[in-house]
Parts: sequence; C-alpha cells; structure tokens
Amino acid sequence: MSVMQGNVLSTPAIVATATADEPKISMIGTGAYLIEAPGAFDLPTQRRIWALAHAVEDWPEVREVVPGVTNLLVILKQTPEEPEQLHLRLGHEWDCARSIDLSGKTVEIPVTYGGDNATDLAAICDYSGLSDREVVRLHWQGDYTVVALGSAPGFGYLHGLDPRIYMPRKTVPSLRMLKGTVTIGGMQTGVSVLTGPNGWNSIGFAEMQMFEPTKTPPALLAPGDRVRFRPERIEL
Amino acid sequence: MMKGRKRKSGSLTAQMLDPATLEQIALWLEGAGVASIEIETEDGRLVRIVTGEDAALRDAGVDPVAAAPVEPHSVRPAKSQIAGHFLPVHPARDAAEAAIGASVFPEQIVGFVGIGPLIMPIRAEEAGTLRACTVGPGDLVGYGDTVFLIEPAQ
Amino acid sequence: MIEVLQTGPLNTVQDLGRFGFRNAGVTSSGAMDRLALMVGNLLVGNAEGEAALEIQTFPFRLRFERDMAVAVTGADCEARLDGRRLPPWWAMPVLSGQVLELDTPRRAARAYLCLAGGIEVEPVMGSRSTSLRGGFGGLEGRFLAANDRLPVAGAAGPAVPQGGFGVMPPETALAAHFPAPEDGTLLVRAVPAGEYALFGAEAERFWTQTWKISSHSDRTGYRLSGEPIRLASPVELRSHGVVPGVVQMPPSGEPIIQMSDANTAGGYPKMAGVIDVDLWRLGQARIGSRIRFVRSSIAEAREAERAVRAYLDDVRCTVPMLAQALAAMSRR
Amino acid sequence: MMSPVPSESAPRFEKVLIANRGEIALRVQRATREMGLRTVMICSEADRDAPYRQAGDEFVCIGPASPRQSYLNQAAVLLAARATGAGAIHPGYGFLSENAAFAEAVERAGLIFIGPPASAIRTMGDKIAAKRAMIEAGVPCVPGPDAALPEDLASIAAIAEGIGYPVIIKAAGGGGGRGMRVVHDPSALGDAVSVTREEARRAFGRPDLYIEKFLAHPRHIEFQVLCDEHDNAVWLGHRDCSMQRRHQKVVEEAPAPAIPADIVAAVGERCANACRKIGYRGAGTFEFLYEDGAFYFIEMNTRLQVEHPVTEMTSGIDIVREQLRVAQGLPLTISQADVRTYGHSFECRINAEDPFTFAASPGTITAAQFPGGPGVRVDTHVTTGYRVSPHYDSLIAKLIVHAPTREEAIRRMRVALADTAIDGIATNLPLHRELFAEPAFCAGQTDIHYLETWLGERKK
Repeated sequence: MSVMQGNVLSTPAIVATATADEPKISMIGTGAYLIEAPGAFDLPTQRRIWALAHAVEDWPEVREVVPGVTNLLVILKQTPEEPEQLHLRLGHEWDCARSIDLSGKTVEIPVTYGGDNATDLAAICDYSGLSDREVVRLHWQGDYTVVALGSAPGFGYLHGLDPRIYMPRKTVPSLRMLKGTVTIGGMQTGVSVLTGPNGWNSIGFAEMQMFEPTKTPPALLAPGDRVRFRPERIEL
Repeated sequence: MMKGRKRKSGSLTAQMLDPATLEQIALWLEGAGVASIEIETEDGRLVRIVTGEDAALRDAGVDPVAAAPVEPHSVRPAKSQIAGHFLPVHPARDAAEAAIGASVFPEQIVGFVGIGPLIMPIRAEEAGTLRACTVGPGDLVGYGDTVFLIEPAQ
Repeated sequence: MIEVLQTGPLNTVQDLGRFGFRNAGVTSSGAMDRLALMVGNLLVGNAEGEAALEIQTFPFRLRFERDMAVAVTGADCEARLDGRRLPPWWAMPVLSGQVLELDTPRRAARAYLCLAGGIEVEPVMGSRSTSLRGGFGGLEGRFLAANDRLPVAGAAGPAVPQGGFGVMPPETALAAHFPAPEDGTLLVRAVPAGEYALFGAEAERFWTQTWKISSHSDRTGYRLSGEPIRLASPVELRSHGVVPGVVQMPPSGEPIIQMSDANTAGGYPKMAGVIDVDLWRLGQARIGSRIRFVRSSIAEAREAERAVRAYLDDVRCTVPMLAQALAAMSRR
Repeated sequence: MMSPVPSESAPRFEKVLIANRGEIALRVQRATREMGLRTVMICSEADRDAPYRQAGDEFVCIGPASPRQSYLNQAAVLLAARATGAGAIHPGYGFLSENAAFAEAVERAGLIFIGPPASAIRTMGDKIAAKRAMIEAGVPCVPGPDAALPEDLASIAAIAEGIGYPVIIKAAGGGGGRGMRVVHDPSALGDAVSVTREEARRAFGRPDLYIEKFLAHPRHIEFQVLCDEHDNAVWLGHRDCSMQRRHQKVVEEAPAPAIPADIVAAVGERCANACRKIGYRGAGTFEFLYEDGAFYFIEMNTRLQVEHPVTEMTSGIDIVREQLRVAQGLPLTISQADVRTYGHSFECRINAEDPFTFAASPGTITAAQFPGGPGVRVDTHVTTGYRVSPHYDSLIAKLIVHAPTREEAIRRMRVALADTAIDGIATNLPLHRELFAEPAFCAGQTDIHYLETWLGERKK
C-alpha cells in the first residue's frame, strides 16, 4: 500500500486552486463534488468550509462530507440525475456559507521531543537556521487548530505552525515511521497514526492513542479542536 | 441473447419419432462413429436407430474399424428439470462441462438451462458416455425434456 | 463456522464498505467487485451487502463446519467442492465437513464466497469490511491465514435448491451496457476531473493510449504504466478528500486509480474519475492486463446504473421464485 | 380520473403466457393470436402431447402431472413467463385464476395479470366483505345481518320479522345441511333457535347462530360484466345456470327464461355500478339466487367463466378479446348502449364421466366426432387419440348452440348432441340427451334443485 501514500502529505509549493473569489467546483467521477475555496489557507476560509460542510451534510442526496484543507468533498449516495443543478446549488451554498467557529475541545498531547524518533530534527535545524531547542520550543509553544482529518484513520492536519519552522516534506520518505511520531510537513504539523512510510519530518514522539475503532467517535481529534503539545521530555 | 427459435417440448418417444430428430441423431451417431443406438423411452419401449452402412461412415471420413463398438443396450436421457432456454456452455466459460463422447459420472453437470437471470444445471443421472445432445443452443426446453442421451457404463 | 485450510495473503472479509468515516481518515474498504458480492449474496438469500470472503490469492481451501448454503461469484476459480468441479457464479447447499477449493483464475482477479446469513464478524464503524491499513474490521483487521475460523450467521432466506443453481454473470447479462474489451484491453469509462484542463493537449493521450496495470497495484489503488503525461511544472493541491475511482497524475506522469481501500485524502492533480458503475470491472482487472479509458458522461453512467439495478432486482426477484418452484415440484 | 389510453403501437405486452390447460387454454390462445399477440402455452407432464401444442408460438412443460406441481405451482408459472419473456399471464378459469396472492406475485414480477386487481379478488373472495361491498353498491343481497344472533328470543324474533318468513337459522361452522333449520312461522322460531344453538355448541364448538332469508326454490342467475381502466363498465346480459349437481353446473343458457326485462336491467346496471365502485377491471360475473321476482347476490367470480360462450353467442362480443384489450390498457370496444343481445344460447358441458354415477372416466378417446352447422360452436381440446388424464377436471368439451328462440335452440342442441360421438371413455352425453328431452327442463324456469331431484327420481 505504500506506493499510493506519498501524495497525500502535501505542501502547497505551487498550488493550483480557485481564482480570486470564486470557489472551484468539480466532479470526481459520478458520485462526488469537490468544492475548493478561493484564496489563502487561513482559518477564516477553513471556518467557511466547515460552515459549508455543516449545511450540506444533511442534504438527502449526500452520503458524507469530507472537509479538506480549505476544500470540501461532498460524496453523494448515487449518481445525480441533474449534475448541473447540484453544481449550482453547491455554489449557492458556498455563497451563503458564513464562517462558523467550531466550538472544539482542547486536547493536550504529551510529547517526547528529540530522541530516537526525531530523525529529521537536524534537517529542520539546517533548513531553518535554528537550534534544536529553538525548533522544539517553537513547536510546543504553538497553538494549533485541527483543520481536517484525513490520509489515515484519525490523522489531524494541524494549523498554527510557526512559519520559522515550516519544513517541506522529504523527497525520500522514511520507510517505517512509527505510529505516534510527531511530524512537520510544510506549514502543518501532526501526529502519525499508522506505522509505515511517511514523508513528513519527525521531531518527537507521543504515546496518546489518536484513533480507536471501537470508540464513538473513533477519532480523538475533530475539525475545530485546539491542540497543545506538552513537552514531557526533551532528549537533545 | 437467446435465439428465439420455436421449440416444442414433448415426450422422448414423440421426439424420437420426429423425422428431423431421427435424422439429427443418425448424424450424431455417424459423427461419433456409432452404427446403431437403442433408446429406452419412458413408457418402456425400445427405439433402435441404425445409421447407414459402413460405406457411409467412410464417406464421412470415419474409419469403421475405429468406430466404438456399441452393445445393444439402452441409452438414458439427461433431462431438464425446469422450463428455460438450453445453454450448452456456461456463459462465463469457453467449453462445455462435458463434450459429446466424453465419460460422465453420476450427478455431473452436462449442460445448463437459462431462466431469465438464473441458470439451472442439467445433470447425468448415472455414469456413462455422453452420446448426443437432442436440442440446439437457445432452444426452449421444458420440465422433463430430454436434452442429452447418455450411454450407461457397463 | 468455516475453517480456512489454505490461503495466500491478502484474502479478507469484505462487505459493501464503511461509510461516514472518511472525514476521520477512514477509507471505505469494501469488495473490489461489489457487483459479484451483491449477486453472490442474493443467490443465497442474503441482503445484497452481507459480509463475504474476497479471495484474490490462490490456492484457497476452506472447510464448512456445518450445513449451509454458499455461492461463489466473480472470477472463475474452477471451484471444487469435495473435488467435484462447480460452474462459476454458482450457489449450492454444502454439508458439514465438505471442502471447497479455489484455484488461480485464468481470467479476472477476485472471487467472492458468500454464505447464507453472512460472515458474522463484529461490525466496526458500521461495516464488517477489513481495513488492512487501519488494522480493524473483518477478522481482527488482518487478512486470512490457515486455521482461521470464521462465524457464519443463521440463514434468513429460502433454502437454496438441492442441486445448486447459477446466475447469468453480469458480463453476459449486462453486455449491452458495458463496452466490450478490444483486443483484450478493458475499456473503462471515466469523466474528466478537476485538473483535466491543466494537461491541455496532452490530456488527449490519456484516452488514446493503452495503459498497463503495474505490479505496484493493490486494493488501495492501481498504478498504470504507459507513456507518461506530465505537466510542464509539477502541481500540488491542498490536501482534499478523494474517492475510489479518482485517477490521479503524480509527477511521474503515470496515472494512479484509487480503488476500494482508496486514501481518504490526496493532493495530486486529478485527470479523471472512473464512473462508479465501471469500478467492479476494474476490480476484476489483473495486474499486467491492459486498460484504456473511454470518455463518458454522467448520463451514460446513469443509464448503465439503471441496467445494473434492474439486473440485481431481477436476480433478487427470481431466486426465491426458483426455490419455490422447485420445492413445489419435489413435494408430492 | 381517466388514465391515458396507450396507443395501439406501444402495447403493454406482446406475448401472453396462458397459465391453464384444456379447452380454455385453447380458447384464450385463439383470441390472443387473433390480436396479433404471441403466446406461450404451458403444460404438465401429463399434457405434454396435448393436441394444441402445435397451435401457439411456444409450448413448454413446467412440471409433473400433479396440479400442485405444475398448473398450481405459482413460482413455476412465473418462471416460465420470465424464461419466455411473456409480458402478461392469462389464468383462464380454475387453477390460479382467483388467487389474489398469485395476481400480486405476477404484478410484483413486473408482469400483467389478465384479470382484476388483486384487491378486488381478495374482497370478492371474502363472503362477508363481498356482501358488504355489494350492499354499499346497491346490489340486492340475501336479507339477514352479517353478525351473530343475540341471545334473547325477542330480539331474534324482531330480526326474523324484519327479514320475512321463511328464514333459515345457521350455525357458525355448519354447512351442507348440518346445523341448519328452516323456520316457516314465528311460532317455530324459539325451538329452532334453541335446538340449533345446542347443536352448534356440541358439533362445532361455537354457539354462534346466523339468520338469513330462506329461499326454497331459487334459480341460479348470473350477470356477465366487463370493465376497463377508463371507468367504463358494461353488463352483457344474464345467464341461467340452475342446472347443477353438487354445485357443478351442467347446462347453462342465456338469457335466463322468463325474467321481466326491467328487473334484469335494474340489476345489471347495479352490477356495472358496483364494478366502477370497487375499481374492478376485466371480466367478471355476479352470481345471484332468483326467487319470486327478486334477486339475491351470492358471490362474484373474478375471472372468465366456463359458461362465458353463451353470453358471447347472444351478445356477439368476444369476452376474452375484451379481457386482453383491457389488460393492454385499452378501452372496451363497446358501451352499454352498444350492447344488444339476440336469440338464445345453450351450453352443455361434456365431461369424461359416467353419465349417471358421475364416476370419472379417464382413458384414451378412440374416436371423437363433433357437430357443426349454423349456430353450433364446439370448444374443445380433445381429438381422437387424446388421453383423458385422471389428474384434472373431467371437462373435455363444451357444446354451444345459438338460435333465434329458446325452442329453436333446444332443437338445435338435440341435433348437435345426436351428432356428437366420443368413444373409448364414458361421457355424460347420454345425460344431456335425456335432459334435452325432459319436458320440465324444456319448459324452462327450473330451480337449482331440479337436476338432483330429477336424477334421484330417475334412479327409482
């Protein structure tokens, strides 16, 4: 399964996206629409995406909605009879969507920074020109918001990373990164939920279970949640 | 798609005595290198069908010496258990489950009947040699209609 | 109970998939050939989405530990029950102790074993499908191994006729509604997706060339090999949800089709989306086989979907009729 | 609401499966072919060699001889339709013709049942529901409440008075003469009630009693109706089917002799209205008892009847053809104003049975000869060499004559009967010949008890 995974951990190096103020609405196959918000990746845009998701998820023809990074995938129960109509309705719904602030919980994640699992810390230091202590400090001092879940069960894309420690994803992914590894990918950060190949940069390790299939809901994080990293140990 | 050929189901006797069927059976027998065949009908009658002389076999390119010796014993029918259209070969396969001339074992599937979206098997009742198929592909067959003739093993 | 006697890797319990958790990063999973699963279930009197075994590595052998009705659909694996050869797309009652064997199919990739009542593993998030990547669902979230025993629920539907019966394979029954293969090349219908226009004139080659399904293909996705179609400069998108059927164009220029275990998110440019109703055919395409994309439309997809629906309804309606007719005939 | 009339070019079905055997299968098949529709005829193993096998487009055996395994095997009939691509099923009479569940199964399978909607079959199959529906539609019924009698005698007496003597007291669960008492005047009511109630308690385990008007010498008169989906309902005159033995009709005639035309017309109209009211479709028959100038509804047959030819002869309307048209969604070819009946028609049911012991007589017909000539119609499926199977109804032919007057029709039937010869098996031809020489029968207006009484006396 490894070969198909690399692409999901995207850094918006060159972003092909919607024009200045119109969202881009396109179909994927016969049963899904992707609505991509115009403009930058910021929280106000993301909040508008959440508002759109909230408005659309109860439509009778909708099976599920998947919020992404300033975009929303709307999966239909069946192939639409009038695809153009639905396209227009989605556009209209975006126009009407106002920012909603999901009243999320705050999750504190204890982290062991550095150590055996922080194999990419040195590279980040090189890239940023900061010391390892600085990098770790900037990371745990951050105030993060869960933008979306995806790529793996319970994996949260966290927004709020200090721009000084932005780090492009690796050209050669780590082949066996442990589940629980705290990582930086582009302008985002997150805690990996599966052991396996991973292109993000590792800086630490968290024991916390991010996903338990038998729990309701199974994922610890939800869009809108606030995340704080608490440095339990720093091994530098 | 099924061929819409008109086909009446009927008793084995009636089928046997139909000149067209007789001719067809004779052809099959010749093809199989068999000189004569006896068929037991459901009312216990024995019908013997004898093909042409050895010369006819030679004309057909069949070596009479190689022709399988056929003892004058009865031939058993393999019947359809339901009304539908005859499928000699399963639609997902390239070849029949059993070829004419092949040995078959009891309960072996030798052909099929299509009923709308479903398929029912036609089975050999006992071990023997599959001698002839008495209906054409796509023909309508009924419950109890003879579709194959099987020469029982000794 | 059924007991696995012999199996290759990657054979799993699957149903129609797990829905509603994509936004938590949970892939839908589910049978690669959903139609074969649905038909198999209908043959044994189940609801069309009961859990069954998806067999994609062979040989596979299994013993039934009680009398039950089963159906084998999908790829023709020359199935044998206690050594006796069965036709493909076949349902029959089996006895406790009987052994079913499936061999490597010559055509198609996956066979489905449906059991009356369905495989009764604990549903996880509303589905019994195995998520190998997530490690949950199906049998302990893993693929089957020899000596595994799987529980089978009690049958609810009418008894399957003693001598067994079959169904017209969808390929035959629905031949008029699917493009026929050309020189052994599977024609897969797709509609252009979000970034299609970025490829400009190059996009034409997406449709005209024949792609080979590479060996780096599995339930997650098919990597295709062929003459690469690259963008002048690589494009990455913000991470967004994806669905099975999406055809992505990574920088290598060789397409990836996301399949049943599709990633929930992606960022590669999307060239096209395979129409849902053609996904089961892709699910039966083998590694090394060739495919070509045929430009389709939502209207054409709907037309084919209606035909598939009618076929399934016909099977659902006719199966109990056959059972009843035969039962009435055997009663004196 | 008028549903749109489908155009002739887009019929709802092009192939009809005839789910029956014998003369009616052949009768239906002729009408079907006349309309340019294709036919599928089914048979059991016993009927494999039926002479009509050559007549239709397709002929296929669906199961063993026993009716339950073949003609009554609903699923097998539906599968045969599915296999042959038939779009509609004509059930004929008997077998599955009045089976509401079958009608539903046919519709569920996406096919057209050539008959009324299942709901109408169901309502009319339930005696109480049918009676209520008829009372609502203004069709006269046998007087008497549908509820069990109260306990106190005074109330019972009042009910009896309301109905008018003679009345009959019936035990719930009784029948066939058991648990029934006829009361001719009020003085006998008390005893009859208490004796019958005691009998009911002991014999049937339920003390419930019902009361009804007692008809001593009724005739069996029935009205043929036809309805389409476009709110048209017509009645095609009436028939007298009083000539019965153990509820089996032996001879039928149309019209029923000596019933005032105004009474007939009033009842016929109500039957047609009742059809419109219950949303009936296709052909049907309202059966009545008739006594002293009054009609009493007994039941409705929601199908084609054996004796439909006498109505066809007098009305000139092909009832099966109309059934097929209605099933196609087409309007009836006639309105009530177009219905003209002319002359008189008789039908003799020729059965393979001993004419006087009525023991069934299966076997091979060594010679069969049927009459002809003006006004003579023979509906049969048998020919020389035909084997009458013990598995099915013994009806082998229907001899039908038509003439301007009843007297002429009787003379025509006598000649037709004389010209008919069936050898190799016993038939009831001798009974028919004797009946048509019987003065009382020839005079007409005989009641439903006449034949059994006549047979009883003949024995002595």
